[in-house]
Formats: sequence, structure tokens, C-alpha cells
Amino acid sequence: MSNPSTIQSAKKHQQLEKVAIRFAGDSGDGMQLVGGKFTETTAMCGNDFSTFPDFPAEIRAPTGSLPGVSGYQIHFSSRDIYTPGDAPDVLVAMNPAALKVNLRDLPENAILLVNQDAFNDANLKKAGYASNPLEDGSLKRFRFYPVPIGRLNAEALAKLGLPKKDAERCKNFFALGLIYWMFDRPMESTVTWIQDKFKKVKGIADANEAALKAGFFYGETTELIPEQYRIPQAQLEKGLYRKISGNEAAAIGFVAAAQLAGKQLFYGSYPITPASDILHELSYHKNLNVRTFQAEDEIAAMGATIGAAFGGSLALTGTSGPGVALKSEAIGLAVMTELPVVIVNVQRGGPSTGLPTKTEQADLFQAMFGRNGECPVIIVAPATPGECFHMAIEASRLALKFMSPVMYLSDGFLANSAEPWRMPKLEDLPRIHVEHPTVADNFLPYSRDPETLARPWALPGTPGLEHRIGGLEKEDGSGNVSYDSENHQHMVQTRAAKVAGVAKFIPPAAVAGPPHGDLLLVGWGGTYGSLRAASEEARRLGKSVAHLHLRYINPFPSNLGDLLTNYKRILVAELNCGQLLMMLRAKYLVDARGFNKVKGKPFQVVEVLRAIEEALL
Amino acid sequence: MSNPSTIQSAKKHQQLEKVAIRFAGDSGDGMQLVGGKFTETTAMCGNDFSTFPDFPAEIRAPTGSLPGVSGYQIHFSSRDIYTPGDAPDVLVAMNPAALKVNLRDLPENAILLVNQDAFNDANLKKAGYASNPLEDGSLKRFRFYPVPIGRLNAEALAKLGLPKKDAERCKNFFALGLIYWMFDRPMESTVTWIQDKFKKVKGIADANEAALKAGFFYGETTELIPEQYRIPQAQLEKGLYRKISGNEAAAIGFVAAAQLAGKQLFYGSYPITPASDILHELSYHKNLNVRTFQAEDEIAAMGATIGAAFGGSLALTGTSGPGVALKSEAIGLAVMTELPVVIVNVQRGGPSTGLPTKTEQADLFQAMFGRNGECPVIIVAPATPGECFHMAIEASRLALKFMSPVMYLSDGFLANSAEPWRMPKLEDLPRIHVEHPTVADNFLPYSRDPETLARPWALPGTPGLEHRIGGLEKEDGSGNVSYDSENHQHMVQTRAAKVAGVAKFIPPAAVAGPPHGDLLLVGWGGTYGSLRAASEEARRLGKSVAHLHLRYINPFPSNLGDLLTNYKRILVAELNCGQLLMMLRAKYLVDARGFNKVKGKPFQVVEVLRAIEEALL
Amino acid sequence: MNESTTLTLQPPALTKPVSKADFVSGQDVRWCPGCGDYAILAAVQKALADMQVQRQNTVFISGIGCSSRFPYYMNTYGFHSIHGRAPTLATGLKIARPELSIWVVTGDGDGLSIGGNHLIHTIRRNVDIKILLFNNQIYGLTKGQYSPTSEQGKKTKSTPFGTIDYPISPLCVALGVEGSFVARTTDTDLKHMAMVLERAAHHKGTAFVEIYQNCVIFNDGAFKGITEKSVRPDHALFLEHGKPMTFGKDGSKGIRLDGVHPNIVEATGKSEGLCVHDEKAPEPTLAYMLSRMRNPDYPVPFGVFRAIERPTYDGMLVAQEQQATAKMGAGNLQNLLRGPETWEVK
Amino acid sequence: MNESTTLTLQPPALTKPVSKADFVSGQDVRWCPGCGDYAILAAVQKALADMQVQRQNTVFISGIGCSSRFPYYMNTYGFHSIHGRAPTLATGLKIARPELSIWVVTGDGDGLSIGGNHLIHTIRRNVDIKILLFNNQIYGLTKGQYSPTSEQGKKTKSTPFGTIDYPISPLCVALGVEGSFVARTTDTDLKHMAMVLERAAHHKGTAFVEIYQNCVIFNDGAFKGITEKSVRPDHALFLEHGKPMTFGKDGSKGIRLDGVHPNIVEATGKSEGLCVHDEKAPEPTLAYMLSRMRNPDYPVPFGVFRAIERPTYDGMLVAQEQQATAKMGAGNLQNLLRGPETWEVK
Ligand SMILES: Cc1ncc(C[n+]2csc(CCOP(=O)(O)OP(=O)(O)O)c2C)c(N)n1
Ligand SMILES: Cc1ncc(C[n+]2csc(CCOP(=O)(O)OP(=O)(O)O)c2C)c(N)n1
Ligand code: SF4
Ligand code: SF4
Ligand SMILES: [Mg+2]
Ligand SMILES: [Mg+2]
Repeated sequence: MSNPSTIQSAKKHQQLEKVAIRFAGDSGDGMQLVGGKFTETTAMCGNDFSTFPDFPAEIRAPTGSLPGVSGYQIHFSSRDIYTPGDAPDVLVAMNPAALKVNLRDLPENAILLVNQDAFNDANLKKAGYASNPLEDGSLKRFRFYPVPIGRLNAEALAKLGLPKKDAERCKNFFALGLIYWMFDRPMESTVTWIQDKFKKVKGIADANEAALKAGFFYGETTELIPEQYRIPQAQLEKGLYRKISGNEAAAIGFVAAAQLAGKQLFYGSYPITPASDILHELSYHKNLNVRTFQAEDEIAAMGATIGAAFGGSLALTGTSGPGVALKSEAIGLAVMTELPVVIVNVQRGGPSTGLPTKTEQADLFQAMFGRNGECPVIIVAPATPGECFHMAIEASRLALKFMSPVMYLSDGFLANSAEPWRMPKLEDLPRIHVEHPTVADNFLPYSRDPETLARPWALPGTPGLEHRIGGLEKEDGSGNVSYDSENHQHMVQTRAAKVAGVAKFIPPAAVAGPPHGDLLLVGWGGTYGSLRAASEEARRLGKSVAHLHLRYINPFPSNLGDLLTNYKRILVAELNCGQLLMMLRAKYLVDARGFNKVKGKPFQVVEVLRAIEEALL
Repeated sequence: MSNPSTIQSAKKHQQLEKVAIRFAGDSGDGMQLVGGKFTETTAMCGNDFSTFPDFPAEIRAPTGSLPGVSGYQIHFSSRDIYTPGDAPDVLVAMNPAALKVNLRDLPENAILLVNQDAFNDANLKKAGYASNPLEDGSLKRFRFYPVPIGRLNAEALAKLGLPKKDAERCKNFFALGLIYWMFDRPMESTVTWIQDKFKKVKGIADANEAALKAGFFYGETTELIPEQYRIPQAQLEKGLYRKISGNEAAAIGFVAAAQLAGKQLFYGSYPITPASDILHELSYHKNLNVRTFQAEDEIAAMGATIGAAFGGSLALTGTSGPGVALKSEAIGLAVMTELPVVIVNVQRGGPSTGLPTKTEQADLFQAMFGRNGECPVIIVAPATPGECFHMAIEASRLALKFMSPVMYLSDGFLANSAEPWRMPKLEDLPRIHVEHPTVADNFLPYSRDPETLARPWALPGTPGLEHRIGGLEKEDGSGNVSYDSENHQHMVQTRAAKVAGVAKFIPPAAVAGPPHGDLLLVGWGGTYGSLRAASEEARRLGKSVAHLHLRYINPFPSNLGDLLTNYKRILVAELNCGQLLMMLRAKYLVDARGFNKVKGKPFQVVEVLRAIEEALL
Repeated sequence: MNESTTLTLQPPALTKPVSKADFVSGQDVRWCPGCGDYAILAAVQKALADMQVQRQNTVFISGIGCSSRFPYYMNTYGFHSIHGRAPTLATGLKIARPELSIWVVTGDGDGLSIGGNHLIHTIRRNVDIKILLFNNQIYGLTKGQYSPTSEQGKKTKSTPFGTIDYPISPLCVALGVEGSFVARTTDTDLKHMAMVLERAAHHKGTAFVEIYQNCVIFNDGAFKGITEKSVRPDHALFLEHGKPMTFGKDGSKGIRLDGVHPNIVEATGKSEGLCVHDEKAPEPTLAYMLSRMRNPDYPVPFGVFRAIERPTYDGMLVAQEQQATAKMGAGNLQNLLRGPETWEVK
Repeated sequence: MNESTTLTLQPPALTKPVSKADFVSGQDVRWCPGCGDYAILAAVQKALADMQVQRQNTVFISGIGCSSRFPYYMNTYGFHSIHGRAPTLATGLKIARPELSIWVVTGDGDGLSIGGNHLIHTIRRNVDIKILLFNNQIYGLTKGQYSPTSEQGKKTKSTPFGTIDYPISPLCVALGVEGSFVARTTDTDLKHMAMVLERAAHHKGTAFVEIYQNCVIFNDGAFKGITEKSVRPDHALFLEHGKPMTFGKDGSKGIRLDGVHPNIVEATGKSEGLCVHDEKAPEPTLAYMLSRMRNPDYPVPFGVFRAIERPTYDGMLVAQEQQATAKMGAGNLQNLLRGPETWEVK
């Protein structure tokens, strides 16, 4: 946890362990861009980091308005880091709206850097300020630095003779330059990037570079900002690293899975926030045997995915909660026809359209139960952006091994949050073994592998294996339509047993912390970072608290029931009203309690810590 | 429970308490028709009864084939009756396929009446009989009466000069006549019906009448069938009765609800088995302010229902499980916009297309959890065909009172099963009070009734109340779009609290049987009859068993938790893999066990009884 | 049969006149600066005011997309529903409340991709609602994937190598299911938009209007080559009922038929032999032909392609209800409960 | 670009010839006796045998409905999917396996009601699949509700007072989205069916075929007035490419155009001035006009309305993939993992 007090009494080149910076401005102000650049530089400097963008649902709400504010937070450290930071230690606010929206997150004594030129009457009004906060003393509890960024930037670029509007657009780089100076970071890689990016319009490239440097030199030369900080390199595991977000990691994870299985990757999808980036990413990889299909809707995407699975592809679809709702009938068909498909749900705030750009974990019930009839699917959930890669391979492995749909529950936080990722070596990745029958003798499309209960995956094109499947109940073995009541019971049980049997082929659940103790903190999916940080902190404070994070939710790891008995209390923390909680209580009959938050935001470490403390009372 | 032994040593006019008769034949043989006629006559004779048709998924599978067999069972009695009977005491089999399909249900010593003329080589082959069962001695364990119905019927009609094919079509009435004789029933009402139904083709009317009478007289004159039985009148509550099936009762229940609320009834639906009959029934009632809309699909039906609710109708949609899957995104919209809609799910065998004509209770999870986000709806489930009427009014009342979607879970058994129904007096039905705001001052579309948390239902057309709603998260009070995190948490909790608060406005759960004891048998929905009969039988056998049947599933009645603590063991019987079971275990942390069956068929009383006995071991 | 729409358009004498400002909801408009949606919003508000429409009897229903935020900005009743489903809500509402004036606002993705089926079924049923499809040939709200109207080869977020889908023409689709009112206008021509909106408002039955709309962020200038002042004369054809089809500077060019095939001919001065626009033709073939004309081979037609009268769904529904009630008598709940056959237990 | 379909139609020399019986799956056929589906099944089996199609490379995909049981009876690969979604499965399968020959079987409810959107999007993309729509103008499987093709006023289970929906014409819908192959045939004319099926099979792109199909149980005789031998000459128009449109006994009547409007004229002996069928016309206007001709005003056209060549979706997909690979080189997983920027921790 980064605590503002750590930078309270800073002097020149004070050394810090970690810092969280938030860049906030208008959607058009380029905050995501400079945030990203700062992150890259941070990565090069060898820090561990975690980032999280927070952008508005509107493409570009009216300039200067509250809904138009776009933010980007980066938390970086010389030690392991798990979250983008509860609250910023440094806030850069490019206009009054950005200040207003973000101020409530800002702890006392935090550094507040404001573009004072944007605080004119028009903008103040748009943000709903009655008086100018820069002048009314309301910012006194922060280390507050008003900087005339607009004017300084204009002056710095004056000699370049750019149109005023173009020049003004560079002010984000001025701000970035200032922050670079403040954290003693090199500008080279950003300069290179600027020159490359705008190579076709040299004027713009030079202007952005000039703005960046002007910001840096402003920090260096003026006495306004007294402090400069250094965050030393982190002790990361050796290896080649890249920055990766959850959506990127998922996308390339599925490409890798297909390659590891020697399969074509099919991705059928309909754009939806926050899942669209997976479609965007995959649509590039035409030279990697990836075929993407932007369907007319989610139902078509799911249908096409089933069709591709029937044809022998590693077949994937991706969407968010409302899209899963639409797919649910067809997912039932995939369960009945026992075809290997993976459904990615990048969860967002619900119900209904809800909060499309916000994060939530409230689609677990939908994944488990959101279909007609007894209709079990395998469910996995990656815990960190980087893990999105590995769980993509896991999801694919399970789908192919068990001839079953697999639901892959990511969320808006994982999707957009980024962290350094140590690239795996190709040879360390597990091959996925897939077999297709070719012998016509005694071929039965619903015969079963005794170990996994999977049925054979006979592909169209194979002579002699012509067969027909569908959504009506099937006779075990032959796969013929069957209205027989005993067969129905048998098949319902078989489908359930097949999914339950997955437990034998997944790693057991493991706790971080004491194997027995007062409290077990249980979580799943994208909350890993906060729970991990909070439970470590709790142990540091001497509490007997362990953390169990589930990546496999259906079925549960087989040792889960036993693990739960090792702790006096169980606290299940979720960004929903208690969904995993209910499943655990029902299955293991343990009096687990929930710590739940449904605010469209990740857990803060402090609030989890508080919940742990309360649970221990 | 009717037991074949009760009619074992019958003589002329032996008196029986109850009998179950099954008519079985080819889809084209008119078994549903004669079953229905027998039921009407039974009703006139003052018996209590329960009927259940069992027809094939195909419209008309090839004549004589096993999938083409259609059956109709009636259980009637001089005492209260709860189910259509576990197994028939009398089976009428019109052809080899009908015999083959139904024989496995037939207990030893049951009466087996067979149309021996249909047992020719062609038909035997179609039914997959290697040898003729009428001749190979395999039917010895029954009281087996082969009757040359085909030939006798032809002879009886010979003088009418009908085309052979038409004459042959009357043989179902011959069989009915014979059964009428066997159970000493009057033919008058059936004769009247025949003459009325075929009044345009006198020849056909006379032929059917002649066939009916020929069957009756055949029983009377020949010595072949030695027994005749009488089932005395039942002691039913005084009043005017009609026969009613669950779908009929639901349909007219919703019409009644709309009238009681002074509202138009809107029904938007897309045909699907076994729900279509509700659409058929409602589409007749154009003179009762009912508007039906056959939509292009279930999504459109749901959308239109929401639109009609916005307009001020009592808005209803109906479907089965696959249709609910499609509606689930839009149900979320109804939750978010807090509009009063009722969604009827006449459950059928799943998953996927499953067993469309069979019954099941496996969509409870879907009703509870089958949407994205935290998305609670009210859930009710009628327990008997007649109760489908009253729960329709209840569902409507709750939807209107709480401005909330209500899921109404019927099933294929309730839908098609029929029983005598004492018609309620209009004045006994509860008025439903609905208010619409008209005053523009301080109008807030998301202000709330403090008692119910319902928001006001302001209708388009009202001057000054113009407002806008939608699927994005709304600010409480104003209903404006809000991305505020605290508001989101508040609204998620408010929607949950609203539905939870319904518990204050529904009757407490009540048990039949001892208030404390060894075992509580818990069920919900259409299994009532079997559970009731089995638990009564268990008590008769001296066991300490009570039966609790839930009609309100979300929220649970508020006394439910307490009730559960009054019994040593809890057995939850469901036609699924344990869905209510899971909800009870999770909520009350009781070690309830499940008795589950997923065979597309209702519980048999004997199997429930067996389960009770095992649970008591 | 169904005079409801007309009714709502004629305010009772006592109501005080409404102005454009009355239709402004006061909620902050959240489109990108320069988005074509602003012009359409202003045009609709003005058209409703010009027609003296009653706010309380007017409902705007939309799906999801930038365009679908429209209802929030209209001071009428409004419903921002879910993606693609607005026509279904509108249909249900119209059935329940035929006297309301109902407008659907949708986008090329909302209306033609996920919502295509509802669109065609609503149009074929001739439900008396007005559908405005804002066609910007892109998915705006989800930040720039191609839509069913995007031109082939378009590079977008989801098609970095260019789309391979053939685009759909909204008007062809509407005519494929016999739309009774089919028109096209553009966000750049306020007068023309006003004319088309008023025509749509007065049409009894489904009025389907495609509006070319510029998305400044993800597809800027998509219609520049057609609608910009300088090129408009040569690239746009403005349809007028009963008038020969001419375009170009000073009407220098015209459309002449060769069989069912349109040819471009010189037309200065004389209009003989030119195809005469007939929006009332009972058969939609001419309108279909026009709907297929596109740049660069042809000028793009604007205006009312088709406007025929035929009974509306809601009108027939009410009529059938009245007939049935006249024939069977007013329904009686007790009789309904009684059903076909009863017996008494004493 | 996409020669896969042709390939599967030409068996390699070594394969032994297939007969109609080879296409019979052996599962009990469960349609009502007398149902038109039997004739279509037989015709399809025969046509495939006649073309010496390879069973293992052929897939039949259907939705839900009586018609949709079709795949069970074909001894090929088959998928009986869910209501309305067959085209989506077919599209996914074709994308994954362009070399397969894929047939979709659907009904008027399955294909035009719940599945209308997938149908039009599949057709507009020109995915190389063959779609057979069995039109019996009723919902058979659910026992007799009206469908989108049922005539107005029809009394059905769900419309005891008659429908008020205007029917949809499957072919108009297909042409509204530029179907590249659009045809109609009937279950009562085996020879014509065979011809149309073979044409469809050989078409590269989406082939959309409407087949009039009699439902003996719920809509018996729906097409009797058009297709029965005795009335057929006067009520049906058989289209042939390049031939003037004549019908009636001995071709006594013909179709002549007045503008875009078809007129019926006497035609005995002479065919001048008659409209000549052009299934290859680049613009679908003529086909659209034909698709709107219906009894009693016009004879109902049968045959191939339109058959044009244009690149298929799957063909373009593969081509784009090849071009991209040629340009960027074969992909490399390690490079993919590496992403745009890396740094090393030592
Ligand atoms: C069920 C569902 N799927 C996907 C989305 C994501 N989504 C929102 S708007 C949109 C497309 C918008 O395009 P268009 O209708 O053309 O509107 P525009 O933004 O261009 O005005 C999509 C795909 C959604 N909200 N719901
Ligand atoms: C999601 C869903 N909705 C409804 C149904 C019920 N249903 C099955 S087939 C059918 C319509 C069949 O009509 P059509 O497509 O014309 O086929 P036909 O039986 O006439 O050949 C319907 C409504 C279903 N199976 N699934
Ligand atoms: S993204 Fe495009 S369509 Fe959406 S508001 Fe911005 S300019 Fe308009
Ligand atoms: S109901 Fe009609 S369409 Fe269905 S099988 Fe029977 S005859 Fe054929
Ligand atoms: Mg758009
Ligand atoms: Mg049909």
C-alpha cells in the first residue's frame, strides 16, 4: 500500500518505495496516452507496476463536463505490487471537472498538480464550481501546485508557429514532462516514440517533444516544486518483460492455446465494452491461423462459435454480461452437443446496460446458472492481467479435453489494467493434445472416454463418421434423439459428472498465509491484487489471516472443502452481493460471511483490511 | 394411491374408491379426445379427478410407430385426489406400439384391454415386436382382455354406409363405450357432444354415436369382461365446478387479475411448447380488454411486454425455458426500469431443446440467477392446475404493487394436467389497487414508496410527468443516468431490498402435518400432488412427516427459516438436480438433502414414499 | 380506422402553443462536439414544435448507441432500452396505447445489425410508429468497429485489413418488407430534414427514415462526397412526387428508364422521357430501384421514396377488437371463469 | 478465390459412385403421412446423388421446426440446432472449414420469424452456403400458429379472429439484402425441384431457395391454387434465363413491362415486347419485381430469379488471410508474446 505519509517530508531526490500517480483530464486531453507513456518508461526503469484507466461511457462528452473526465492511474514500486493503488499520491488535474471528479479520492497531503489556466469561469461552471477552488483555500490540505500549463506550453511552442489548437493539444506532454522530472525519469523512449508516431507531420512531432521537454525543464529550473523522488528498481524475477493488460493477455493466450493444440483459432464476437479489445487484437493475427468473425449480434457469434467447434476449430466467443444473456440459449446447445467452446465474459457493472465501463463480478451466477435446464459448464477466472494469458490456455485445455463449454470470467478491471509480464518461454508452455477419430467401425458419437467422460470429436470431412447432433436429448452412445425417461436422467447425471470430474484434472487450491488460522479470506478473479495486498498487510500486522484465491470455480478444486475447515472464520470478498459466498455456503455448509462491494470499482486495499479486522473481532 | 389389488377380485358392480385409466393409441387414434370425454363424464358423476396427457413431440409420427404413441391418463375417486395416478389400473391399448410403450408402467393384475385387430404383422414390426404379445403368453400377469375393436366397430357401423376410413376413425368411441360400461357411466353427455360437434356432417355424428353405444353394449352383452365397477361420488366442497388445466387456469387468472386491477391485459408471446396454449386461450378474449401479440421471437415478446408496461397495461409474457434464456437480457431491463411485468415460464425438460413435451423443474436457477449483474426478480410457483389461477392474480398483484418483474414458474405437468375446479365467486377475488401519479410538482420517477420501495408508475399521456428511463444505472429519485459509485451500490441494495421486502406482503409458509417432527418434506410448484399424497400416506403409516410446499420462492416466506428448525431432517423433493435445495442450504445453513428426479415425468407417489422412508432411516 | 396519430398532432384549442425549447429536456447533451446527432436533435425538436405536437403524448424509444441517447434530450416521455430492441418496446406500447405518438431512434448498428429482425417485422406489420435510423456507417459508442452499412474494404478497429462484408442498404431492407413510408435525409440539410420529419410524422403506419449522420470521431466525412454543398448537385438526387428525376447543376442531368434499369441522361430544359417519381405507386419496385442507386454510378436519392396508405397494425387490432366485441358482446369475467362446461356439487 | 464447393461436387476418380440410398440415414422419418417434407427429402437425396456429392464433406444444419428435422434423415454430417440460428452455425462452420459443402434447412417460422436477422446477414455476406426454406405458411411443430408468410386474415390457433400481420415474401427479403442466388420451387414438382437444387448446389455464394411445402395437418392445400396440375399453367410462371416470360396454356399469356410495372398480355405465338428473364442482371430490380408477383393478380414465378457471381465471404476471408500472411510473413508465437515493447530484467 502506498501511503501519502511516505512522501510527506520529501526533499530533493527523496527515495520512495512506491507511488501512485493519477493523470486526469478531459477525454480529449490525452490522459490515457501520457499515462501509457509514463508506464512504459516506468517499466524500462525496472519498477513493478500496475495501472488502471478509468474512462467515461461517452466517447467524448462535452468538453469540460464532469462525465467527460478521463483518468489513468499508475502505481509503481521498488517491490512487488498487486494493485493500481487505492488512492493517488499524486493527482494531475488538467481542468476543473477533472479536479472535482478526482478530489474525493485524494488523501490529505497528497501532491496535487493543477493546470491553473483551465480554471476559467466557463470551465468552472461546467464543472459545477460556484467559486474557484484554486483560490478559495479549499485545497489547503494537499500539497497543492497550480501550474499555468496552458500558458507555459503555448510559450514553449511559440517559435514553432503551429496553429493555436494544435499547440494546445500538446499540453498533456508538458504535464508528462513535469512528472518525469518529479520522479527523475528519462525522457528518451518517449521522445523516440513521439518522433516515430508523428513522423508524417514533423511539426506535430517536434511540438510534442518540445512540450515534453519544456515540462521537464520547468520542474528542474523553477523552485515551485521542491521535491524530486526516486523509486529504485524492483527485484523482479529475471527474464524478458512486457507490459500487458488483461484483454491483451487473454487474446494472445488463446492464440497460444490454439497453436499449442495445433488448431485454428476461431473467434466469433459482437463488439461490446469492455470486451471489444479482444476482437480488435485477434483480428490482426491473420498470419497465425486466427479467424475472426464480427457477427450481427451475440447470438450469431455464439452460433458461429458452435459451428466452428463442430468443424474442429478451437472455438471462442467473447462478450460482456448482456451478451452472455443473449448467448445463453445457444450455450445450452453447446452443453447438449458437448462441443468444446470457450465463452469469455469480461464482466461490467450491471444489471441491464448498467455501468458499461465499470468493473464488477456479478455475472458468476449467470455463468453457473443462467440457462434453462440442468446445464453445467466449466468456469475459470483469471486473477491478474498476466494470468489472463495462462487461464486462456487452461480454459482451452479443459474445453478440448472434456468436450465442454468453458466460461472464462474476466472483468473490466483486469481487461484494462496493465502490469509487467514476464514472457513465458514457448517450450515451457504445455502442449494440448487433441484427437479426432477416423475409424468408422463401431463409431458412436456419444461414446465416452472412461476417464473424462468426453465424447469423441469426429470432424466433418472424415469418411464414414457422418453423424448428426442437436439440442434434443440424446441417447448415450448413439447420440440419437431419445425421449426415454431413464436415458434422460442418465444423461443429466452424465453431463454433471463430466464437469464435476474436471476437479481431478486441475491443481488443488492453495492458500497464501498460515495453513490454519483465525480467518480465511476467499476471493476469485480480478480482485486478487487487493486481497493479496490486504492479507499480506494483515499478517504483517500480526493477524492470523490466509488468502485463498479461486481460479477454478466450477468445479471447485477438490481440496477446497477441507481447506475451509482449517480456519475459524471465512470471509468471502467479492464485487457483487455474495455469489461465490452462496455457492460455498450451500456446498460446504460453512457459515462463511461476505464482504461485498458493488460500486463499479475494484476493492481498495484499506477497505479489505478493515473488513478483515472487523471479521476478526 | 390406487392399488390394483383393490379391484383384483371384482364381481359385477364392485365398488371402488379410486381408479386410474390410461387410454393409449396412435397420435391419430383420438386418445386425447376420448380421454377428455371420459373426464367430463367423470366430473358430472361427482368424482374428484386428475388427468394427465402424454403426447409425442412429433405432430404425427409414422402410424404405428413407438414415438407416435399418445396417452391420456385419468385418476378419479370418491375421495380427495392429488395426482393423475402413479400407474394405471386399466390400460386401453389401441395398437402394438401403444402396448409396448405403456406396458412397463402397468402393475401386475391390472386390467389390460387391447384392440386385437391392430396386432397384425405390419404393426407388430413397427412396434419392434418379434412375436405377437397377445399370443406368446407374455401378458398373463395382467387381467388381459383382447377385443376385436376394429372388426366390431366396422360391423356396428356397416349399415351406415360410411367410407371405410371414416368408419375406422370411430373406433376410439367404441373403446370409450366399453370403458363407460365397465365403470357404469352414463353416455348422454358424450352423445350430446358428438351430435353437436359433428352437426354439419350428420353421417359422422351418427357413426360416432353408434360406435360409442356398440362399445357399451358389447360390454353389457358379452360375458368376456366379467367385472363392472362403481366409484361413488366424492365429498367435494359445495359449489359450481369446472374442469381446468394449468394453462387454462393461468390464462383466465391473468385476465381476472387485469380486471381486478382495472387494467388492460397485454400478452406478448412467441409460440413454444408447452406454453402456447396460454396464447391460444388469451387470443380469444378480445371482448375482455385483452390484447395479444404474437411476436417474431421471445426477445420481441419481452420487449413489447416492457413497452406495454411502460404504457400502463398489466403486461405479461409467457414462454418455456429456452424462451426465458432469450428474454433474459430484456428482463434485466425491466428490473432496471422497475416496471411491472409478469414472465410465465411453463418449464419443460432441458437443457437446450431437451424434451419439449415433458415436464421438469430445472429452470428455478435460471429464474433466480439467469441474468447479468445483481438482478433480483420476484418468483412464484403455483402448486396445482387450479392454483395456476390464483397465483396468476398473486403474481400480478405483486408486480403491480412492487413495480417489479415477477417470474411465474409453471411446468409441463401443471400446464396439461386437469382437475375439477370450484369456481371462485367474483366478489371473493381481491381487488388490485393501482395508482398513477398525475401531479407534476416535484415528480421524481425514481422516488419510492417507503413501505414497498416501489417507484411511481407515471404513464405517457400525463401532462407534466414527461420523464425518461432506461437500462443504464439510475440515480435514485431523479432516475437520471448516474455513474456514481455510491449511488450504484445504493441502487443495487435498493433493488434487492425491494424484492426482499415482498416477504412482508405474502402469506407465511404453512406445513401440512405435525408442526414438529422427524422429517419435513419440502417441495415447490407442480409436484404438490405427489408430495401431498405421499406425505399423507406416510403419516397414515405412522411416520412423523410434514409437508411444506412453497408457492413463493423469491423472497422466501419470512417464517421459513424457523419452520425448518422444527424437524430433525429435511428432504427437498424436486424434478431437477437440487435447485431449491441449494438455495435453502445456502440461506439457512441447514443440512437438507435432496430427492431428485429428472426423467421428464412427475413424481410417482410410491417413489416419494420410498424416499421419505429412506430419509427416516 | 386509426386516427390516433393525427389526433396527437392536433393540439386541443386550449393548450398553449409549444416552442422548440419546450422539447429540450435540459439534460446535458453528451455527444462529441461536432457530431451530426446535434443537428438531428435540433431538427426533430423544431419539427415537433412546428407541428404543435403535445409533449405528453409523445414517446421516444431508442436502443443502445451514441444515437440512442437521443431520448434523454427530448422533453417528452422516453425510453433508452437495450441494444436493437427499441422497435419491440415501441410495438408493445403502441398496441397498449394506440393514441400515443411513438418515435424510435436507432443507429446503423442498433437497427440493422443486432436489431435487424425487429426492424423488418415492425415495418412489415405497419405498426404506426416513426423510425429514425441515424446512419453513420460505423459503431460510434463502442469506438469504431464497422457496421452493416460500412463500405466494403473499410479499415476499422475490428477489421485492420479491411471489411469483407457487403454493406446493407437500410432502404432496400425496408422495401424488402414493404415499408409503407420510406425516406432518406441528411444531417447537413436542416430544411430537407424538417420536411422529411414532418412527412413521417403525418404518415399513418411505420415511417422509416434513414438519416445520414456524420460521426466526427470514427468516420468523419463519410458522406462528404455526397452531401457537401459543392458536390451535392452532381451526387445527390432530390425526389419530388410527380416530378421528373433531375439532378446536376440547374437540373442538367436526369434519370431515364431502360426496362427496369435507370440510365443517366442529359436533361437540360426538357424533361420528357425522364422517369417521374411516384411515391404513391402501389408496387414498391420503383422505390426499390431508387434505393439501390448509389455513388459513383448514380446520384444518391434523398426524400420520400415511398408513401402509401394501408391499414396499420394497431388500427386493425383495435378494429378487430371492436368487431369481436360487437359480435360477442362485452366480455364477462364470471362467464370466463365458468368455461365451456360446469357441474354443481351440492 | 473460393473453389471449395466445386471441389466437393466433383468426386475424386477413385471414390465409388454414390446412389440416392447412400444419403438415407436410416433414422425413422417422423413427419406426418402426406407431409410435403417427404418429397423435398427425396429430391435432395436424389440431387446430391446425381451430382455425386461426397457425403463426408456435406453438412446439413437446421433450426427447429418440422422442416428442421431434415438433417436426421440425411446420411451426411448434420446439426439440428436451435430455433432460427442455423445460418449462424453454418457461417461459423464455413469460416472454419471453407472446403465443406454446407446446407441450411429452415422453415418460414425458423428462418423468417425468429431467425430473420441471421438469414439476411448471411445472405448479404454471401457466405457460400445453400439455404432451403420450406415455406408451409404455418408453424407446424408447435401445432398451427400463423407464420410471417401466412396470408392476412388467416384463422389460426393464435389468431381465432384472423391475422392482421401483412405477410412477408421470403424472396423479397432475400433481394432486399442483395442475395446473389434467389430461387423458388415447390414440393409438388420433383423435376423442377431437382433443377433448382442443382443450380443452388453449383452456385458460389449464398443460394437462397424458397420451397413451397404442404403441411397436411395445419395448412393443407395452401398452394393448391397455384401448383396443382390443373391450375398451374394459369397461376404459375416458370422462369428461364434469356426467355420471354410466358405462361398460361400453351404460353398464351405473357408479361410486358410498363415502366417498372408488369402487365399481363396475350402472347400466343409472338413473344416480342415481352419481358425477357435475366437472372444475371447485375441490378436485382427485375428479380425484385418478379418476387412481388403473386396470385390473384399475377402468376407466381418459379425458378431462378437471380444468379450472379460475386466473391464469397469465405473466399474473401481466405484471400485476405493469404495476402496478409504473404505481406507480414508467417506468424510467430514468440513474437506475438513479445508484443510491441519489451525490457529485460537481469
Ligand atoms: C447486447 C449488447 N451488445 C453489444 C452492445 C455494445 N454496443 C453498444 S452500442 C453498439 C453499436 C452502436 O452502433 P450504432 O447503432 O451504429 O450507433 P452509433 O453509436 O453509431 O450511433 C454496440 C455494439 C450492447 N450495449 N449490448
Ligand atoms: C427459442 C424457441 N422458441 C420457440 C420454439 C418453439 N418452436 C419450435 S418450431 C417453431 C416454429 C416452427 O415453424 P416453421 O419454422 O415454419 O417450421 P415448420 O414446423 O412449419 O416446418 C416454434 C415456434 C423453440 N423451439 N425455441
Ligand atoms: S462517437 Fe461519433 S456518433 Fe458518437 S457521439 Fe461521437 S461523433 Fe457522434
Ligand atoms: S405438422 Fe405439417 S409440416 Fe409438420 S410434419 Fe405434419 S404435415 Fe409436415
Ligand atoms: Mg452507427
Ligand atoms: Mg412452417
